[in-house]
Amino acid sequence: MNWQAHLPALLLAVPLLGAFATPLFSLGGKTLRNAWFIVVSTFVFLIALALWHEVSVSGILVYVMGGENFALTLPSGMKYPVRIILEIDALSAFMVLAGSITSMAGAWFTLSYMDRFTGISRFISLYFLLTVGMLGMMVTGDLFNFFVFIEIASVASYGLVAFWRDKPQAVEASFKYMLLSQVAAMLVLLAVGFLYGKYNVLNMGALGSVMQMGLVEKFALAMLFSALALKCGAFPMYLWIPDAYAEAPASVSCLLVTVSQASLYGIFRVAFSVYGLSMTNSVVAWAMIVLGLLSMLIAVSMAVVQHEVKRLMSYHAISQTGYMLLGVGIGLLVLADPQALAEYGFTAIKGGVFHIFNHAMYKGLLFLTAGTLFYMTGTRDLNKMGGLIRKSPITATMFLIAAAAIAGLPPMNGYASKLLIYQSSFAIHPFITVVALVTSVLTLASFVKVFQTAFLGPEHKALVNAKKVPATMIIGMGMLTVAILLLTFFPTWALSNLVEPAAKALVDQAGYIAAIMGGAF
Amino acid sequence: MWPKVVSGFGYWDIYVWLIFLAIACFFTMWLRNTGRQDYKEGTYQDEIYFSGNDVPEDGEDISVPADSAYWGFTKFFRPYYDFMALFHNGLAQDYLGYFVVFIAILTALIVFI
Amino acid sequence: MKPLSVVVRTGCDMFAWFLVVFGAYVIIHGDVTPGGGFQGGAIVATFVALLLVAHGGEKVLGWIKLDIYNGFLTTGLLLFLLLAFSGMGNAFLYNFLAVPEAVAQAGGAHGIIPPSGTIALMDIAVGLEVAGGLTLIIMYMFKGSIMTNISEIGGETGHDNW
Amino acid sequence: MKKTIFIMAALIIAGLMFGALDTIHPFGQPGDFAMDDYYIHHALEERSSENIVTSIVFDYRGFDTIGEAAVLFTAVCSILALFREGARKQ
Amino acid sequence: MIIGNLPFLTVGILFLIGLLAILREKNMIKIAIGITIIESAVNMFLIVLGYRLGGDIPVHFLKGEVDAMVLPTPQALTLTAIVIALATSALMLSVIMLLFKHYGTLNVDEIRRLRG
Repeated sequence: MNWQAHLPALLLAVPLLGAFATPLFSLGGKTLRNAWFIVVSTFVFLIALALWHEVSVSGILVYVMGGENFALTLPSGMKYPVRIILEIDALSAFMVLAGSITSMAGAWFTLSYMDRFTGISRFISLYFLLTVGMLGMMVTGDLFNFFVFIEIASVASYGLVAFWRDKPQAVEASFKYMLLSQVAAMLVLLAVGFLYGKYNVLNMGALGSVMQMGLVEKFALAMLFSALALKCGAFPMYLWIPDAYAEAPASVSCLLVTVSQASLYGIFRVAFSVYGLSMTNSVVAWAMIVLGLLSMLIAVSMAVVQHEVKRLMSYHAISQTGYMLLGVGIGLLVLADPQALAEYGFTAIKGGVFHIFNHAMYKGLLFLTAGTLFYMTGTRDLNKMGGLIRKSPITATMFLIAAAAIAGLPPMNGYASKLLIYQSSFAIHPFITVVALVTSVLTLASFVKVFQTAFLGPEHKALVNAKKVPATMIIGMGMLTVAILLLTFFPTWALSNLVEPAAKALVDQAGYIAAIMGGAF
Repeated sequence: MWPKVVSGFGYWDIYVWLIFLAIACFFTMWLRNTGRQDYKEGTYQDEIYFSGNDVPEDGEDISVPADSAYWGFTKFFRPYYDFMALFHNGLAQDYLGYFVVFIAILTALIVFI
Repeated sequence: MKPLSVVVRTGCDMFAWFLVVFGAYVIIHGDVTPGGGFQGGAIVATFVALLLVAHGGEKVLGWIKLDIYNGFLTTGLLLFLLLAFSGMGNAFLYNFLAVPEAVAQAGGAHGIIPPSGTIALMDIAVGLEVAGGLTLIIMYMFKGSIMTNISEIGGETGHDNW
Repeated sequence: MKKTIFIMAALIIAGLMFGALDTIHPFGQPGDFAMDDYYIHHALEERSSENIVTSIVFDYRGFDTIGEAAVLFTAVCSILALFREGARKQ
Repeated sequence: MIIGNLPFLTVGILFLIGLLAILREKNMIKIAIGITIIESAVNMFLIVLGYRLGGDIPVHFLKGEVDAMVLPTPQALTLTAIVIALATSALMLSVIMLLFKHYGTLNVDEIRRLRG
């Protein structure tokens, strides 16, 4: 038995075991509990790495849950799969890698950051479950299973956002998030019901092979798209994001960013692999482009005037999501046209997909540095900060790296992905590029503001006794910094080994279907 | 529709940028060295000029708060931000309402186009 | 919550135990009759809800050791995962104990384990989990409702208003 | 004013949904149910489980059930974390 | 046609009621109930999808004379969805309890400290 084949199941089973066994380990005291937390997070990261390697070597992996043979997708004599199938193509592996890195970094960060509070064993369980939900959304090949993982991630994040329940704002943010997110989740389930009722199939690949556009399919598409757009924070529905991200503990915000990316992945999966070429009009593609532009511009304009550091960063998270929607939307627009796809569509998809990884890294790092500022000063208000570079130069350096990356300053990885989007969006209309550039400029402006007010300037009297930053928090931030620097200095490697297979997998609907349905399609 | 734009050297070349940065650093250092030669560290030249007044002890009194950053920008876009404050009004049901309106528009577009 | 009248209390005392037995029945026979782990677990959890309504909360909080239900929850979940991992020879979650019906009819089933294999065992695991989990939810929500002042009870610092 | 627009939107959604619901399949006559047919015919002989729903829940779609148990566990954890005793103020 | 599809129509009406409840009601508990109604609508939708005329329950042990069974998958899905709905309702009610403790009101319009 070769163990590599079981990696997809282990990827989800190990963090689940971590979550379920945390109450047991926390009986053994703080050290054992923390060790368990770190060991499991690291193990998940290693599994994700091995999985990514396996996928890049041997193509799409499928794993039949509970089947006699994990590779046998269709039982004998059946047209469609009857069991839940995990299907991991290059895009899923890519997302899983991003998610597991942020999860691990957040775990290290949590150790000292949350040390002062009670209920940490519950926190760790919820953190693992959030990781499970996120990874599950990325690897599953079954629509109903996707819904279940959305719910795991959502419920865990409700609990984690409200974890500081002595603070009214945290509970309020959790409530608003819950209200919107529950409705969205029910819409996803409704759409699953519609598709099931029409085709009696729940597998995404099998659904893609039988899809014929009709009223039911269109309705289901609209439901899935709008619900997942809410979860990832597109323009008119992003309003829960600043609340939830800003009020959650910093390591949770770091992970929540990636959870939103998982919803984005859901949109891409539905639009490309389930519907794909059978879509009869380009409404969804234009919706993605328009939503991307609006969320970019409006969120960044809101971010410029914020004076609370995590709220500011949350608005940036929304505006960066706009870039991904824009890039992949352009790709979807020209999906049916091979020439345009080769000319600029594929570049746009590459840019959008690369931006997901970059965004997960630098936004996670920014949230962690915001948490560090909060840890040091006890406040999140930028008006009350100043001169903190003297207290912790290492945090300032990491913040600078992340801020340069998010603003798309030339040597950083953020610029590499943005450049791809600029280049390709120019082919649709120059106006789109102008909006993207203006967004980038405003992003830079607001991060200059944060750096100037928080780190530079004279030292405040009130902050003389600011706390020292513990080593584990620096380790957590350091992991993400290393990831950013690696992507910065080896962009060619990252593009050809990480991003291009992922973008190819996204475009290749037939390949996704064939992995499930065999050569029949 | 529009002519394709390519930047010339592939997508991205980190080394070109690093060389560019090195040159930029060199120029910056050069510019810095052309400054006043009679500057000495630790003398009266280091002191802050605060319109002739005494410099306050607490750094908070002489630092620019974040709210004051980009004052002109905010002032110019005041009507826009007033409108945005109506949009982000904190009412959970309005958020739900925007969501519902969005679904309605999108569904109608997808179904009828 | 105030205790209800003596008639209600006596009735609830009697029926509460029947509910546990009935829940256990539903859990154990999940693979044969309608029902299963979730339904049975929910029925078992009604036990505490009924006592809570009849006798009032403070009394029931004194009677019940929440650690036991925590134990149920964790045991059920870990048992479930253990069963899922045991099938790893073929695939995660593989039903490695199941006996095909033809063999089972001919007496080929193994002893006390039902021929449906892990289906029945997972039923029990989930039943334990749901019973424990729902009871914990009920009890903690009740405890939350008598927490008069949050800021006094959870006086934790570090996340005060900015 | 705002409320009216929202309610209009809800009515539009419901109207489109009625249309979509009406075209799935006539009530009581599902068109193609190959997947369910497999369960109906194979659940008993493969897994000797009399209750087909249970065999789907715990075997064929067992992974959903793990997720479901995880959701319940998540809710329990969240509620326990929300109503935790907390350290008393010194 | 529409009379034959009455169960589907009911699903739509239930969904609409839930949607209107969460858009119109001011009391947070009622909003939670609205979400529960939407959940019920979706669960009912799944069950309705699986019904076959003249079908019997999908349990061999108790099956009657009829040969056809209703489709079992929607029932399994509904089972999962119900437990998820239960978990989220419990959590939502807990959060509302905490909100009531913090803000002293159940009116959703007064829960607006986070804005801008």
